[in-house]
Amino acid sequence: MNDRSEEIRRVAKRLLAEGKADVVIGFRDSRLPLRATPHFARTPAEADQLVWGLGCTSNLAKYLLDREECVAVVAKGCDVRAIVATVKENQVNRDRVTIIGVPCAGVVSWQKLEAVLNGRDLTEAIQDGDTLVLRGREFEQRVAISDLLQDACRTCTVHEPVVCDVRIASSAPAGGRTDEFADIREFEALSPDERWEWFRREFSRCIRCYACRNACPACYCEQCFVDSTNPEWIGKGNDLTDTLIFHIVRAFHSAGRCVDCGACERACPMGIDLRRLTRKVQKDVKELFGADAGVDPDSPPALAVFRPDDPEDFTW
Amino acid sequence: MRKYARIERDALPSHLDAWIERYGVFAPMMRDGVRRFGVLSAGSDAQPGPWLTKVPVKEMFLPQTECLYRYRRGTNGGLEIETPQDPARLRLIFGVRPCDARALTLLDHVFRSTDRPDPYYCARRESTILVGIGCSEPRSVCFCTSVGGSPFGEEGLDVLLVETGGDYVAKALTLKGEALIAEMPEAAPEDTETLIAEARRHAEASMGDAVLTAGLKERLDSGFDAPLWDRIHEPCIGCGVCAFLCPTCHCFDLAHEADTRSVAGDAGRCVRGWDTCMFSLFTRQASGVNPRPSGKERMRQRLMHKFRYFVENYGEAACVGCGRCIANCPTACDIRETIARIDDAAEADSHAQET
Amino acid sequence: MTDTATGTWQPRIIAFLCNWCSYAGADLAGVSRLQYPPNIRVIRVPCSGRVNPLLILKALREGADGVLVAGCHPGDCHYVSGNYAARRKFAVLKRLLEYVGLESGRVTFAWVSASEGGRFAELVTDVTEKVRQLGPASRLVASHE
Amino acid sequence: MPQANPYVPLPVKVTDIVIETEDRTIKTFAMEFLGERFEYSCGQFAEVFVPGKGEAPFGMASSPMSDGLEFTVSKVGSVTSAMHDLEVGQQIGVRGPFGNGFPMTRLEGRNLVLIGGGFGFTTLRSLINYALHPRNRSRFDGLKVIYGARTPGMLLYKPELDAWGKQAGISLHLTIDRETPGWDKLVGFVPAVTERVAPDPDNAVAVVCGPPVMIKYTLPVLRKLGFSPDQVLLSLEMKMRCGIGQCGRCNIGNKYVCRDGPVFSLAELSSLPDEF
Repeated sequence: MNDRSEEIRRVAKRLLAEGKADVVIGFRDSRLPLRATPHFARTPAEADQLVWGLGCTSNLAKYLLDREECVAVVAKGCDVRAIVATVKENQVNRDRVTIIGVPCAGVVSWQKLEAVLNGRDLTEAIQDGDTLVLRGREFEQRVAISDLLQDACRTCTVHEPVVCDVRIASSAPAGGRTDEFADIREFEALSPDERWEWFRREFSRCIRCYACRNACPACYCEQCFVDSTNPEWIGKGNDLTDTLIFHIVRAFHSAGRCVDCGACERACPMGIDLRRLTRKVQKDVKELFGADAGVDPDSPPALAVFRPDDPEDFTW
Repeated sequence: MRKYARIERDALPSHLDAWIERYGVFAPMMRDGVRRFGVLSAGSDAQPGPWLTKVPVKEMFLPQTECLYRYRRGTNGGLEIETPQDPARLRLIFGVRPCDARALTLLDHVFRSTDRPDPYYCARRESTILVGIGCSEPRSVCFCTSVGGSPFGEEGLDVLLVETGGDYVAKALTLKGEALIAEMPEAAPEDTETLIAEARRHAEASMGDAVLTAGLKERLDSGFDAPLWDRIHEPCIGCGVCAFLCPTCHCFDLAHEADTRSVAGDAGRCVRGWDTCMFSLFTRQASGVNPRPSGKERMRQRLMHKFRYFVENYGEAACVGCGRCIANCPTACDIRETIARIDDAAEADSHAQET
Repeated sequence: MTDTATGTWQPRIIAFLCNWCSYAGADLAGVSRLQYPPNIRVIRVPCSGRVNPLLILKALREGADGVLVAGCHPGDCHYVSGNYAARRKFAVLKRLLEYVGLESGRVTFAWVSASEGGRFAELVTDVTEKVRQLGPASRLVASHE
Repeated sequence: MPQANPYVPLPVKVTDIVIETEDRTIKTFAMEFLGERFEYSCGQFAEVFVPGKGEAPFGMASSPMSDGLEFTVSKVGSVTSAMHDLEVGQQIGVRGPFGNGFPMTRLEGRNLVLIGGGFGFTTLRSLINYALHPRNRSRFDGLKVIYGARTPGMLLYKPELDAWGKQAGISLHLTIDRETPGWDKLVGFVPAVTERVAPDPDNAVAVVCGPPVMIKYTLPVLRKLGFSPDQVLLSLEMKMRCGIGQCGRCNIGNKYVCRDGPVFSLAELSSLPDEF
C-alpha cells in the first residue's frame, strides 16, 4: 500500500469520526489488477479499504448527484473540476461536500491495457518507478506507465485539484500544460467526407449501453432525450443515424460543461473515441467564449450566459 | 461415423476453406478494434487464441437489433406484412467457447423450448453448426466451473476442438458434428478421451477463485428485503454493459418505426433491440410510475433473475461464468464479489437469528 | 424530396422562424410580392432561443434536406436576450455538425427583422440554391435499413 | 391455435365504434378478422397494432362466445389516441391471444363475485357475457356484479347494463361516486359498496378489476367478509411488450405477467416480490 492510500484512510476516518461526513466516497481495489472500484465508506473498517492508485479511474463527482448525506469525496483534478461544474449548476450542494483532493499524474486506460495484452490474461501489475510490470500466467512485460495513461490524462491541465478542503500530499507534477487540441485540429483538417466516414465507422460499433452517458458527471437529466417517448427524438432501435444523433447531442449537451475527464471514453466497452467529439466542443467553447468548465468556481457555465459581441461569423 | 478426428495445425485453414464452400462461416476476429464474430473469408487463418470475444456469440442469434417485419398499407388500405426470409444457407460458427455455447442452451429455454417459440431465434439456431474450442488457459475472471460449466464443456456444441501439442483433436457431439469431421483423419476414441480429460483436468485446476453458488438460490429466496441491496448497487452507474455483453441476458424491446418517407406512417417496420432491466426506462410506465425506481431494485432484479427466478423456471442459473461483466464493467463491479457479499449477509443474518 | 408528379427532386427545407421578427419578415416578403423559392416549410416559434437543437436534428433525421433558423437581430429580441442565448448554442452546434461531416449549407442560421422582407427573400433563395447544389440529404437521415 | 409467428399482427377491420363515456375518452372498437384468426378466452389480452404508431396491450372486452373481437380503449397515449381517430372500415393489426385469462376450472360451479371500477371493467364484461350465455349459464352458480364509475355517464356498456339489470340469474349493483339527479341506484366508492352488498364467501370466487386505489381498499373488505387469498383474483397491469414471456419487461419473481398472468390470485401474488 502506498503513502497516499494511507493518508486517505486516515483523513477518511477522521472525517467520519468528527461527523463531518456520513460517507466517504473513494476507491477500493477490485480483484482485477489496475482496476479500482468506487467505494462507499461509512465505518472505520470500510475506510480502511480505501486506496489510491493508477486504477482509480471513475469520476467520483458522479456519485455526488442526488445524495442526501454529507459526503467526503476522494477527488482527482478532473473530479474536482466536475464537482465545481456541477455545484455551479446547482446539482451538488458544496456545503455538504468535503473534497479530499488528490494530486494526480494520470490513470491507466484499460482500453490501452487491453490492446497491449492482446487477449492475454493479466494477473498482476506492479509499479516500478515509471514502469509497470505486467504479469500473466506465461508472460511478463514491462510497459512505460506513460504509454498506458488514458488520453485525457495526457492533455490534463489540472494535475493539482483547483479546489479542495483536504489535500493529500504527493509528488505528482504540479499544475499541467496547456491543451493545444492538436488531435482535434488535425481531424478538422480532413475533408468533410473523410470526417463523415470516420464518424460513421467509429460509432457503428456503439451498442447503445449508455455507459458513456451514465459515467459522465455532467449527464444528470432526469430524463435523457434518448429515453423520451413523447416526443420520440430518436428511435429505440439501433439505426446508425439514431446512434450518431445520440452521440452528437450528448457531445453538444456537454458544451461549456465537459471537463474532459475522459469518464465517457473509459466507460465505453467498445473503445469508441468519444472524446473526439467532446473535445471539439470543448475547444470551440474555449475559442468562441474563452471558457473552460470547472476551472473557475466563480464564472458561470459558458452556455448559460452571453456577451453582446459574441462571435457570429457562422450566421448567414 | 467417426466421433473423433485429428486436425493438424497447418491443415486447419484448408478445413476452414472447405467449410466456407459449403457454409457461411463465422469466426472470432478483430472488427473495428473489437474482438467479435465475423464472416470468415477463404484463405484467412483463424487459429484460436487465448482470448474470449468481447461480444458473445449471442449476437449471432439475438442480434443487437433486427427487423421482425415490415409493414405497409396496400391499395384500399389493406395492411401488408412482410417478414424477413429465413436464412437460406447453413452457418458454421467456428471458435465458440464452451461457456458461450452453454449460454445458448440456456437461451433455448426461453426462446425455443416453450409453447410460443421465437421463430427468428429458432431459425438461426436450427441453421447453425457450432464448432467450439476448449479453453486450455482460463482467464482470471472466468468462473464457469462454479456455475455448472467447464472450460471443456460440450453442451450446445456440435464439435469440440481441443488443442494438443500445437495441433487439434476434434470430438463430434451431434450428428451434424459427425458429418463435419467425416472426411478428417480419425483419432483413436479412447486416447482422445483421455487426452481431453487430461486437458480438462489441467484447465479446471488452473481456474481462479471458485464462486460459491451452492445454496445461493435459497439465500436469495429469503434475501429479497436484505439490507445488503441498499449498498451493493452503490458503485453501479446503471448502464447496460454487463447485460449487453452477457451471453445469457436476453431482454429486449420492440419498437415500431414509421418510415420517415412514408405518408402518415403508412409504411414502417417492427424492430427488436437489446434492452435491459438495468435501465430505468425498462419498467417505467407511461404514467411515470416505476415498479423498480432505483438502481437498488434494478441490480437486485438482474441478480435475482439470474440466480433465483431462472433456477425456479428452468433448474439452472442464467450465468455461465464467462467473466465478461467483470472485465467490462466501467466501475469494476464484480459479480463474484456480489455473490460473496450475498453469502456473507445471509450468514450474518442467520447468526443474528440464532442469538 | 422527389416530386412524384415530375420526377425531379426538389429540396425540402424546414424553416424555424421567430414570431416577432423573421416570421413577420417572411410575411412582409409575401405582402410585398417578392419572389422566393417555394421550398421552405415554415414552423413559427416564439423566439430563436426556443429552437432546441434537437428540433434541428429531428428535422434532418426525418429527411429534411436543409434547416433554416431565423430570429431577431442581436439586441432586438422581443424577450430581450433569447437570441443571444441562441447564438451561443448555434455557434457550437453548427461547428459540431460540420465537424462530423454534415455538409456546410445544410443548416443555416440568420437574423431577419420584421422590416426585412427583401432580406428574407434573398436568404431563402440563397439557402435553397445551396441545398439544391448539395443534393438530397443522406447524412443523419434515418435509413430504416 | 396460436399464431405461428407471435410477433406478426393479423389484419383486422374496424366494424363498429361506440363512444362509451360522456367525456368521449373511452371508446369500444368492434373488429373482424380479415384472414387468419385466433380464439381466446375471457381475461386474455392482445396487442393492437396501429400502423405508424405502434402497439398497445388491451384485454379482450368481448365474450369468446361472440363472433367478433372487441376492445375498449381509454385515450391516454399515442397509440390509444391514434385508435380514437380510427374510422369504421379501417384496417389495423392484432396479435394474440396472450396471457392465462380467468381460470375457468376454478370458477366453474362457484358463485362469481365480479367487482369492477372505471375502465377496469372491460374484461369483467367479457366474463359476464360469457357466463350469461345460455350454453354456459349452468356452469356457474350465482353471479353478483359490483361496478362503479365516477358518474352515470362514465359507466361503460350502458345498454348491456340495462339488460343485465332486468335479467334473472345476475344481481347487478351499480354505483357512482356522488349523488346525481336522476340516479336511483347505489352511491359510494366500490370498496364501501362491496361492504354494503356483502357478498357471501361461501363457495365464491371474487374477481377484482379496477384502478390500483380501488383494489387497495377493496381487498381488506373482502378479507373482512371472509374471502381467503385464493378466493380473490386480480388482473395485473404491467408494462408489456412481447406477450410471450420473453422480452423480460413484465417479469416479477419467476413469473411473466404477460404469459403467466395477467390474472393471479391474491395467494399467488403474496409469494411474488412487491414490484407491481
